[in-house]
Amino acid sequence: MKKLELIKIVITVLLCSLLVVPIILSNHSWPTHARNYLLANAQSDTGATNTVSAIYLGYRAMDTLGETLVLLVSVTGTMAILVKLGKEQTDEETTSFSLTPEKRPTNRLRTHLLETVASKLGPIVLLFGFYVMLYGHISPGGGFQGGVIVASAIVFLALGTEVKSKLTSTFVLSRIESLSFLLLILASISGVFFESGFFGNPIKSASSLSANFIILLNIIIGLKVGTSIAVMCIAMMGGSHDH
Amino acid sequence: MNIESLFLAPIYLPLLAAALLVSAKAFGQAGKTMDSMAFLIGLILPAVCLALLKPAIIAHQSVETVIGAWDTNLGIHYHFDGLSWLLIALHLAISIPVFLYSKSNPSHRESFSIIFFIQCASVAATSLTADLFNLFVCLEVMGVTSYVLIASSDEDGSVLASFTYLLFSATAMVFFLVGAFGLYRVTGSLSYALISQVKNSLTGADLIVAQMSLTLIVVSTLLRCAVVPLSGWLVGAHSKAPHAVSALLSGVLIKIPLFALIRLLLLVTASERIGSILAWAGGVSAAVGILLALREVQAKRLLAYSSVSQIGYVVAAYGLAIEVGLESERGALLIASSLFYAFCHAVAKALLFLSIGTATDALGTKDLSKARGATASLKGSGERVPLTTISYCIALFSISALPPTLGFWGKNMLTYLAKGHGSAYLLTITSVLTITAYLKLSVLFLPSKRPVVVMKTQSYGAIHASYLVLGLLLLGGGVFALPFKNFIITLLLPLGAVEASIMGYSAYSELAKTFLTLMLALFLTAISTNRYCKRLLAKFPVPKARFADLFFGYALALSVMAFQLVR
Amino acid sequence: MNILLLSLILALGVYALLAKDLLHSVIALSAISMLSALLFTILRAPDVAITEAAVGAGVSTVIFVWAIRHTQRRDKEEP
Amino acid sequence: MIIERILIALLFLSGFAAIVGMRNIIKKIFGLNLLNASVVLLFILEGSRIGNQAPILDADITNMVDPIPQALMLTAIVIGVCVSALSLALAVRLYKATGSLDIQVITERLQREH
Repeated sequence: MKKLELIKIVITVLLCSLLVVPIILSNHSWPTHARNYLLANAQSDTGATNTVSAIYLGYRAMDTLGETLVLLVSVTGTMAILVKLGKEQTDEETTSFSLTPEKRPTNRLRTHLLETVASKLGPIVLLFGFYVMLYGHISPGGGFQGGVIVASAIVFLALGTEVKSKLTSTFVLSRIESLSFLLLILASISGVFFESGFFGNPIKSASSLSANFIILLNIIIGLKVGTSIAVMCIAMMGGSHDH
Repeated sequence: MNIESLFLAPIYLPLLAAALLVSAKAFGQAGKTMDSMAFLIGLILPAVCLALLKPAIIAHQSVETVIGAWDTNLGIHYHFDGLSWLLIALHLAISIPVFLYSKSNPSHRESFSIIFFIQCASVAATSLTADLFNLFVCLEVMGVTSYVLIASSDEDGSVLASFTYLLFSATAMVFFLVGAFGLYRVTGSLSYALISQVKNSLTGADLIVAQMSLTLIVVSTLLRCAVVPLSGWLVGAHSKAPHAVSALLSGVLIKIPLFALIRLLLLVTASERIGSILAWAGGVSAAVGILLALREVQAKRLLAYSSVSQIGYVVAAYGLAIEVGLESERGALLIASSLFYAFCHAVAKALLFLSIGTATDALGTKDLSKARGATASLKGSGERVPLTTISYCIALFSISALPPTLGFWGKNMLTYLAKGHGSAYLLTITSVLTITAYLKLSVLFLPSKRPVVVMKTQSYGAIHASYLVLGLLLLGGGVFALPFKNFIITLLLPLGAVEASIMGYSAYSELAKTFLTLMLALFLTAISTNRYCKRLLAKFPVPKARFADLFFGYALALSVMAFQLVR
Repeated sequence: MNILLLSLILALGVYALLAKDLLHSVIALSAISMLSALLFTILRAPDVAITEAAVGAGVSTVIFVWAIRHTQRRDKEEP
Repeated sequence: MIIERILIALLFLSGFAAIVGMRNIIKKIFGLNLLNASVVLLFILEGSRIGNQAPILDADITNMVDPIPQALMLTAIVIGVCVSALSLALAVRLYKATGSLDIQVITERLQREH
């Protein structure tokens, strides 16, 4: 029985590799016309010098919306499971982290060093996160990456004890998250009323800053991603810091 | 409002509803009013938009648009035509009653509705998209919402089902990405139209790479449709999920990817080979599914197996249509009957899941060997009009293809058109066995001598509203079946289908055939409930699906498809 | 250079799958993400590098560690 | 050139083999992560063959790499991480329900309940 299972697994992997490996090894030259088009037109079309941002939030913004939805749904699902787990067990034991079973609360594992460094580092990382978020259209980075950095900054603040910040309360975070999600949907729909269609740029000619829509989307997505990941991570670290 | 904004409404309006619910939840404002507002925005308004679009699609208007109004090929193309209209209409027809039903369950709070609306948007996007990578994203959104909804049940089994489905389909989606890589590499594009332009001029090694990439994409998408041998995940997932979710998943979500795939299939070379495989796969799914359903003793698992069997009908007709080509008269009729039957099955299966779910909840058991007297239990739990039993009967008639319901027309037209192909025999056998299987399920509603145990009392207002919508669709559809069918054929014309009518089809001979089928099924039921026969049946080994078997089926499907395409 | 990085990634990947201690596997996966980020920088993909470093090495490690903390650290074969 | 692709193919296959063959569900999720990582590496590696400059439009840019795969992979990375986060949460719930990470043991214990 065990042998049969093994043979089945080997056949499965072999058959799949027969199909996948030729595609991976294919030697056809990589197409260039998309690159050439972007080289010539990306800046005039979208106003962004970072062509990846131009695609990510311009030409293919619909994919980005889908990705944000996946994030939202998986965070919601994970949080629902976390809540269910929290109901089942109230006292936390850290048996799994130490090889010999110990019984002490999780927060005792945090040392003074960690707390001090985290709370000092938090604001700086937060600033850096916003930089990455706001300058996504001209330099590498963007809403999503900035958002994740912001999330890590919030986690730092939550770890540290020196600074008591409202930012680490899941209550505030989930409000920011929900508002930015609403804003994202409204921003994507707004084009419908300005005759540029769904996900069209509604403020194309309104301002001198040509990348305005991309900057706007970057900020909204950054806030959305940052807060939702922060909420999840804080919940995973064992409880929110509600004051 | 131009036409683009109108047909994209089923995507962005549910998203708006979801966003409103998220905000309401965060600000502590969630409640009945918010729910009804979200219902209006997310489900009713899109339906209104579809109604407004009806003149355009009857005039065969098909619109290709780039999201964000970029005048270049780099943007994401969305394609609107009769097919996408029908798919979105099908989804709305099921999701409106399902949403009503879900409100009867107190454990479905805001997060359930939020995920539900996001799923609505993803279904609409999947049926509209004409871009490979966007299809990937849409399928992922659809998948993630399904995993979460399945796991939202309180049973622990649902978590395992959700986990299995997640791991299987997430792996397949990585294969999809490899396929997208291959196609982008050899064609330099991601939109269907451009891919097909370039692909027709490919030769040699490039063509093989393109065909293999296509295989990966097609099989990974078919996984969501649960065609045998890719169906191992379905039974657990659909039987353990909450009833409303089961209805939605079994009714709609296994069919949308199939029809979304048609745009891609029509564009590529040698699609008739894929068609012939699909025709056979459909027949086999139908037979295997119903055989497994026959020996199942749990109500919802039986329904889930029957879903595998019924999707087989849809896939068989779909595959045959592609094999003979949609330009031919027979192909056009076949694809229309495939879609028509998808509609019949969606409504009937949704109604079955809802009514059986309510009945088993009232009984407190799902075991068909013990559970009896559901009608009395339902009455005990506060149902004044026995609408659950009545709607179960309507759904039973429809899925067994008995007049005067929608299913009678749907299934008979489909088997009539499939005649001549080998899988048609499998389909005919399946229709006899389907009746037997559902007769076995009907014992739930037989009167019981034991005293009625009331599990819990609840109000049946929302539940009855959902029954009424679905039941009326089945009965009304049965009365207006022929105009409905002609309407579908008209809508599918821009796909390349010709104007066609059914030749030599008479309802009287079908009635006679149905009578024969019914008699045969009753006979089989009489035999199979015999003591000796039961003992004999119990000796057959139960197929025990292990995790690795899922992937074995996947690898098998991949290699068969690749062999056919590359040869 | 690319080949060196890729072989390191492959070696770490195999180690992550075979290690008996799941926490070691998580560290190996985190290292894979960092090495991929390095490789992406070399391959002129700074955006992907930032994302991989932040998401792959950061967030996913947190989630993995959380999951292991709530389950068991050893990958033991059960009879 | 070809060695790089072979290495990526090996990474892909080892991830896939882990998903199919490993019994520990967390190891399966590790496999899924590797699978995702290999596809991301593949896209970026092949997309960078046609140029030698980062895709940021400075004044002197003439020969940049293809930005399309990069933008696609941003989406793919995030989706991959989201899916693995969800699957880990499910795995934790399975562990709490059955006390095991072995897929066969979990299946048996959950079936026994019925």
